[in-house]
Amino acid sequence: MIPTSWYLFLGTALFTVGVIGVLTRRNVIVILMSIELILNAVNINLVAFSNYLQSVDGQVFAIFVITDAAAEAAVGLGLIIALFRNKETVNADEIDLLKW
Amino acid sequence: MNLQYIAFFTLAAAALISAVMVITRRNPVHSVMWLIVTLFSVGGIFLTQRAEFLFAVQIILYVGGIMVLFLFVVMLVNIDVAVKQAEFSRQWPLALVTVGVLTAELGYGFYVAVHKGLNLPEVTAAAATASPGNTELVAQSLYQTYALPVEIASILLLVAMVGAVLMAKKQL
Amino acid sequence: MNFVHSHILSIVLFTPLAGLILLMFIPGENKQAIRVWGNVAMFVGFLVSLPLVFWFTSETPDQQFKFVERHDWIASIGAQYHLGIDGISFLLIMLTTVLGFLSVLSSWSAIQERAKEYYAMFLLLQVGMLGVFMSLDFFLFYVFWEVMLVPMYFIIGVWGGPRKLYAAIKFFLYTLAGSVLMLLGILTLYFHYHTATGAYTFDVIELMKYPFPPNIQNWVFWAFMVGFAIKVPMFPFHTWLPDAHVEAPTAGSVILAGVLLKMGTYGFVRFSLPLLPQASSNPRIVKVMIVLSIIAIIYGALVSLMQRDMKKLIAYSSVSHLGFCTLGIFALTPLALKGSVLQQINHGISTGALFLIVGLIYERRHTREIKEFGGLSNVMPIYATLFMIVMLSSIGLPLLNGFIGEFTILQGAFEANWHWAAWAVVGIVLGAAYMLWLYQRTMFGTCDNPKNQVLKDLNLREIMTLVPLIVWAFWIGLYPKPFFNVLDKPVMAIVARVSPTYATHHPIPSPPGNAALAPPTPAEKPAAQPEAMK
Amino acid sequence: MLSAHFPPDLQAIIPEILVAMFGLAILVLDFLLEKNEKYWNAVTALIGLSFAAVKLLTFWPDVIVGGPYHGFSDGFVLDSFSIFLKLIIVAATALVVLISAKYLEIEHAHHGEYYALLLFSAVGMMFLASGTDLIVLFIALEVMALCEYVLAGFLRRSRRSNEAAVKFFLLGAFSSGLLLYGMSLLYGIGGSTKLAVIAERLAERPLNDPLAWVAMITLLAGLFFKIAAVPFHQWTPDTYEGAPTSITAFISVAPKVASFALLLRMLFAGMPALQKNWQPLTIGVAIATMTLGNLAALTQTNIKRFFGYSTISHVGYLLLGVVAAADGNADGLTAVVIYLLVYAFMNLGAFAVILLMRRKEIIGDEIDDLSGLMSRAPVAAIFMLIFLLSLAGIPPTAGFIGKYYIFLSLVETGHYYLAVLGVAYAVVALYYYFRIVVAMFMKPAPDTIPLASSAALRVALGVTLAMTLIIGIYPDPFIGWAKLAIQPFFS
Amino acid sequence: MSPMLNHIWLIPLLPALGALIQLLVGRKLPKNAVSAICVGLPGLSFLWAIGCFFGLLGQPEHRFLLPLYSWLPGGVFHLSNGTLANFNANVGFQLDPLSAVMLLVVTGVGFLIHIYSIGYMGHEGGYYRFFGYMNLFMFSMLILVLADNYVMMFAGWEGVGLCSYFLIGFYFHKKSAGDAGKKAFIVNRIGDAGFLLGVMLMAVTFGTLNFQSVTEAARSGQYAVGSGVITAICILLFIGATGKSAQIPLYVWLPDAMEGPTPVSALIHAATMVTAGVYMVARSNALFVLAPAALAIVAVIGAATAIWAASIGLVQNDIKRVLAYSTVSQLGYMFLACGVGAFAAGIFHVMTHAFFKALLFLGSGSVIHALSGEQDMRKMGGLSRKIQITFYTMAIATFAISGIPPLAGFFSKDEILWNAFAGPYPQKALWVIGLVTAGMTAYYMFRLLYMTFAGESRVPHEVEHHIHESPWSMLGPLVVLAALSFGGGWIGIGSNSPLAKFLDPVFENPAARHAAESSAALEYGLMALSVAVAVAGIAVAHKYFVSRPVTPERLAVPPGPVETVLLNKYYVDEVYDALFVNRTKDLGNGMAAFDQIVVDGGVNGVGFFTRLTGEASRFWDKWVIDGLVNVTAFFVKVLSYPVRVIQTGLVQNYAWLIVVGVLVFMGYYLLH
Repeated sequence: MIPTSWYLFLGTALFTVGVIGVLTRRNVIVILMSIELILNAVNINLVAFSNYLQSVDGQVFAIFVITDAAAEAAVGLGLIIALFRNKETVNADEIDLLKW
Repeated sequence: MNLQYIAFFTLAAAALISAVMVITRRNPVHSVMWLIVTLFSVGGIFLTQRAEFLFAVQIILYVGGIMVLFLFVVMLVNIDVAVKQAEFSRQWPLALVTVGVLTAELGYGFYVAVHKGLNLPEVTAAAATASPGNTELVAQSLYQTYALPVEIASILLLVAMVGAVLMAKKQL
Repeated sequence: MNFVHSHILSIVLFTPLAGLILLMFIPGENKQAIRVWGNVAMFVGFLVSLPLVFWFTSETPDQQFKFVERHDWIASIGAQYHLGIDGISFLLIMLTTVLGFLSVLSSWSAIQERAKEYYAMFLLLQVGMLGVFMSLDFFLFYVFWEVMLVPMYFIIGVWGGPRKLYAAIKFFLYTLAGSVLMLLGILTLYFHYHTATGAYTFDVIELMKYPFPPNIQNWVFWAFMVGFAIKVPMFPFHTWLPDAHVEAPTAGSVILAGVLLKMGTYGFVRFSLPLLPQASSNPRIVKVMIVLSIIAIIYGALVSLMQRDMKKLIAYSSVSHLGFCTLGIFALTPLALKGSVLQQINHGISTGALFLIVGLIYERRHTREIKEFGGLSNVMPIYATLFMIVMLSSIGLPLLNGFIGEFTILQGAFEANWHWAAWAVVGIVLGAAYMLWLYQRTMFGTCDNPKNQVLKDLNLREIMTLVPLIVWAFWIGLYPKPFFNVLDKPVMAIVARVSPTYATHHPIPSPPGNAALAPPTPAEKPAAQPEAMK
Repeated sequence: MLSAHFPPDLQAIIPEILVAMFGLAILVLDFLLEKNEKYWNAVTALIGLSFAAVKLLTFWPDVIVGGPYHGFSDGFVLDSFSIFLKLIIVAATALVVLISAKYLEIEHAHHGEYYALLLFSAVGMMFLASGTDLIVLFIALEVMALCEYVLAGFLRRSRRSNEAAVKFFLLGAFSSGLLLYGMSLLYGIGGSTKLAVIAERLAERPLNDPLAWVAMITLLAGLFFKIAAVPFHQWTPDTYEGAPTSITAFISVAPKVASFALLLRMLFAGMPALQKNWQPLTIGVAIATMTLGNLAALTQTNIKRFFGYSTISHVGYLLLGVVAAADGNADGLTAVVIYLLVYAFMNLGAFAVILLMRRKEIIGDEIDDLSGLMSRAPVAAIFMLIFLLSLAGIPPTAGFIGKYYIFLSLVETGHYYLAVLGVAYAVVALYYYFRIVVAMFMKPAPDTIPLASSAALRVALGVTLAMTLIIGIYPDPFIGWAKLAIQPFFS
Repeated sequence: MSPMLNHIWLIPLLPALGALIQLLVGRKLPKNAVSAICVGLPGLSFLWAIGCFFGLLGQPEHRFLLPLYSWLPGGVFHLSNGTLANFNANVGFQLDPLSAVMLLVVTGVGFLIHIYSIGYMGHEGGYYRFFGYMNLFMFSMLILVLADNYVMMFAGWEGVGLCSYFLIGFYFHKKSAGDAGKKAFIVNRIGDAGFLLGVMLMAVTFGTLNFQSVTEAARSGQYAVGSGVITAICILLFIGATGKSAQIPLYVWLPDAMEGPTPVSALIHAATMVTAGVYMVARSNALFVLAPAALAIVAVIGAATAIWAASIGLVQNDIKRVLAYSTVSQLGYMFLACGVGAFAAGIFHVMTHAFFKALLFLGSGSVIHALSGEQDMRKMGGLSRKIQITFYTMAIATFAISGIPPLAGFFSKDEILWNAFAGPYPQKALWVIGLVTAGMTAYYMFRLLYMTFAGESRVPHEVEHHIHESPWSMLGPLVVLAALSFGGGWIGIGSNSPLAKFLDPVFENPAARHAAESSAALEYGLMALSVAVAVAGIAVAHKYFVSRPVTPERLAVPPGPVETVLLNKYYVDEVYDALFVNRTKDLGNGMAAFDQIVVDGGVNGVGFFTRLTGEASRFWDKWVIDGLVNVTAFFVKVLSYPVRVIQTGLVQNYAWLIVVGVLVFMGYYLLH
């Protein structure tokens, strides 16, 4: 039986990778993907716990997380398309009209 | 039963490596591909934890749905430009350091936690004994315990739909 | 009549508000009507305050506060609509109504643009000031205290001089900074009273009954002190005053000097002393306050000696005069305290009149530079004469009001510690110096500036703005007894809390020469014929 | 109505259902309307919201008498707290609907979706106010957030609007990632998604338990992002400036209320055991928030951005109330609730005036655009003055009552230094709010183009002003209701 | 009691009425009306005063009290001994011998000077203003004199100061006049500060400020002679007196005060106001006798001032300045008298001095009037024939002031000298000084007389031809005053003269008794000596201003009465020159210079210092206090920039900051 903590470490690692992606990549789409990574990390935690606790709540939660991921992806990508229409770019550091 | 261990380690390694690939590929398309790998391996991890239904959802909804969407969009915005441009934002070293520290802190926290034992709550006897197929359990709790979230989720998806259309449609 | 009698304070308080509301219905372009209405409203405000004079002495002589009205307002926090006046607030209220009317009258021709807003602001200001002097509930008091900031801000900021914006916001920020700290002090008292008694109340009278622990008293005292000292203004906090005065329109300066500054001293007298007796009689604190007052007296005088701008000179002289008032308050003797309150009235009269005087000349020449003038007494004899009388009352010449206040303060301070009086006397000498010098530079000498040679002397309206003040000045100077009578009870009540040695005083038979004079009885008050009104 | 043969759980969410239904109705109705009839969408929205409001009001007495109602297997609670906040949310949404119509016409973006999304996000917020289950809260939060993203980018052709939306979205998604991470750990610790259970389990654990810490911190990070507390605030100014003004008004009020509902639930129902841990963090964040908000607002020229920072500073004050409440001081929580109430009205009022400035040719979102307002529209100017005074906390306006309770609670809990800091910043705040006053009253008007006034807008102005003054002058009943509203946390 | 007494308040009120009328409507009134009102009313009050005087004689122990109403009912206050008292000050009047004498002097001389002014100010601008102020002055002075307590006295005290300010600055188009007025008022105020403090100390000591009760308390014997607090009170009061009565060190304002019109100088700066200090000290005699130290100070200051001013007077050429310094010196005499405890003598001298000094001023005024404004004696001379009445009257006054019997000045001055000699102090220095001063006085007064009237005219021709005697409105008062200066002193001959007796109830002081006891022979000897000194002074003056142009042979006959001079006649003049005159001249010059440079310089220096501090504090205000505020504001503003700089607009920076936030939280936990 694999200790739950290992899953936690895995989740944390994935989470970290996602965060790094968010902070470093210029391409908004990739940033969005990194966020998906974070959500997956969360799911790993949830499932690990639900497995440990012998209760499906965690899995249900995970399902909702996935739902949310889908919704966010849809809206986000829509926004990105609009952005691309407006500015011909998808680079995060080129959208700086609004500052100070 | 070291089969479990082997499975875990292979899947974990795959997930992590592919994740790193996702955020390091210059070409967004490649990133998408690697992300799919990640999702698969995470799905695998679900499977090793007797979350078959979730595994199915992961594959069908995530890989089959969201990723395709991503792929479309990546194709829509011209990649060749993106490929030529600088890949990382100017703050990347700073970011790496910060995240490094954060990870260290988190890692230390978990290490301490594990060291002292997570002392997670006791497994409820009911849950332990009764274990019909995972899917039924999920279905039951979804439509009994979590009926309300399901309702709200429907609104969520509706909003997402409307929003996506609103944003992406050429003119209304 | 009965209703009027029992709600007189509310009537006085809200008459200007009613005037304001009616003013709203006058179209803005009809300047004449607005002007007339503004004056009428203020004058009515003054008239309705007159009954106080007649009823005051007859009204419930045994209680400390008269004409009390109290209704629940915010029951859940224990805030009440609680009005009531004693001798101190009574005098200040009369001062407010009189000065309010006169200042509005004085701006008849001075204010041409945005007249409607101008008069509206003054009416609002009037409500705020009266409220401050009437409320016996801390919450209500604080509300009025803040309410009055806004119109003053606009009066300075809209109709003021070249640096009006700076001056206005400076005035507002200073006062606000002080008052929010004061709010914290109030809340502290409120909370400690609650923990002690279990009841939530802002009722000043209730709070007075509870002896707050000394350390609390000290902290709260400093919180109050900042709030009031900025208003007064005491020495280190005074720099907003010159700017505000110089920039404000005449009427604004009059109200500012005449009434607003009194709120600080009034706060000390009404709240700091009775509520925090240990703190305000704590030698260390008293020392600080006295030293600040004396610095203010001398310092203000020295600075005004040097001013080139008439208004600034008078502004700094206010710092000096208010120094006397605070000195009188913190000498903690009945004499000094009476003198202090009286001096507040005097300062309202004299300095108010002085600002009117400066305003009159400013309206004619649009400058206040002292060197611009000289020899005006040749071209404007009436002006010169009135100016002279006002100036004399300001430098405390006997038989005029200033002397009565200053002398009583000094005597009381001397009684407490003669060094204080000795230092303060320096202020009197300097006071003579800068005022006489001002008068000489502006009124005496040859009138060689062609712009001045054509100046018209005062017209009737302008004279009428000054005469009441001068009459009042002479009244206090020659027969201040009514004022002392009115002040005696409240002052003794306050002093009894801070320095108990006076608490049990049996007025000893006054020495021989005075035998002809029985101790004052209310009946002797000239205007007091209750039945005459009813 | 149909409540007779209606399961009680569903009865409890009838207001939400109503709002959602009318949202859907608008989506349909929109197709049937000509371009110049779009205002019917607004009307529909208003009807729906008013129904919901009425229904909520009918709940109030039952809850006060019969105590809170727990439904959906403890995933949802209908208590005085949630009803009070829901009413604020509904009112705020309705006001936003009122001020939007004219503005959208000018922006050529008068689509039904706008109102639909407003209502949907309102639904999300309402669930947020009464959710007691991590999943419910999370999903509700996402509904609210997604609607905001879309609305922020509603002017699709405008780069600024779009940029605002993208930024808001990216950071929002990221922060909800953090939030989820915390939630997942919390689930693990608690062994359940129900706040009540989690609270019990947390109480059993040692205070310095790392797992609990990580969970709490990541969770707080997500929550602080939603309420725009430093250092998670940075989306606020940009989004406020870029988003359509009516939406700026909306997200500066309603989501704040809902997010605070979430924050309070999490802290006081979910993690009361960790109070020792999160109070210091909250203090730090509160100080930082007030400082930054007030200082940054000093030098802004764009009025929407300016209000972004002013919102941040208000959040700082609200957090002070939370700090006081953390010491078990009921007034602290009352302060937060009251403050939310008055803040909703005064801020919306201010934005209503700003919307007057948006005319055909003029963006009207610079402070200078308000210049000389007194000379051209005295009423509007005086209204704005009163709203600004209220925002600055000058009596006798509502803002003062809010500040009063904050300071009182701080004094009562002995956080004198915080109180002093708060009053000090109140002075700074007055300074920058009066920059607008100076512009309105003491500067000449830049143009003579008539203001974009409309009946709906005037109604909104009237309501907000009335509330600002009523709460300021006679706050007694409101205070009473607020005290009832916080019963669930301090019984 | 007599009805006039009961309405004694009319005496000050009548002039007040006149002043009021003038200041309100005076501008519109014709000159005659003005003079009628403003001379009539003081005249009335003079008559009333006489009436009251006789009324007073009918009073038991010559005292009449009329408290009108309570002016300052201050209420309860602590005495220095801890007991509680009731502070009160009345508006009330007290008529007793002391105030009666002053009253008659003030109203009488005042009335005469008013009459005089009709002629003198006849063709001046601001006629009504002048008379208004004069009446106002009368009012204040009478309040001062008739007050029954110190506070009311202080009221009059300030009032006269104010009027002198206005009247000195009457020619307000002359800057020097304005400055002089200001100087006078401020210097006075400095003294007043002392007075005020004295009064307060008195209040906390005795619990009352009423003359009557203070005197009783002082005489009740509960205060030991020389008690510290009494001494303090007396010294503070005396500081006030030095201001008002132009004593060292505060006398500097009086000479400048001559900028005012001559009648003003006569009324205020010779006859009445300047003697207020003496009156006040005499009024407080009961206290002063308890404070020998204070008395000593008074005596010394008085003597010093007397000789100091006299020596300056020796060399002045401006006719009015000579008189001014002589006034100062005479005031010194009066204080000397008080200082040695001979208050009666002091008051006596006040009276006589009022007569002859007023006469001198009015006379000089007449001269100036004749010479159409010329004040420099070097441009006069030989006027005796042209304006005879003026000459004769002035001559009488001059003899009077020089102390030549049987004129008024002689008796009073001699009384003082005798008391100085026989007074409480063993050493005779005070007396010697007094004697020398007497000599000097005689010298410079006659110098004045000679330079003005004797010899041949040095008057420039354009003025010469229209020299004319003044109208009778001016000469009348001269004549009356001349009479008074001649015979006015007879009521005060000897230490138990009618005047002394009359004043006795007020002063019961040991000094006078002590002086009286000592031998009569000695007294007469000293008298003779003082006369001799005076004559010597006159002689010297005569020698230098009358005989000088005469040929040297005539000088062989020694003029002076001094026998030794007669003996060695040849080098007498050189000796005189060498020993006295030149030296004295030098001394005088020196003093004048000192006065100009040091004392005035001192005053100006003080002025400069105040100005300096004023400037300094103004800058302190502008830069430090305001500065602090502005700096804070500035920092607040500046701080808002970094805040804005972190708002880069780059979404990933924002995300990074979020992470940092989490990181900080975690850090807090780890350090926790």
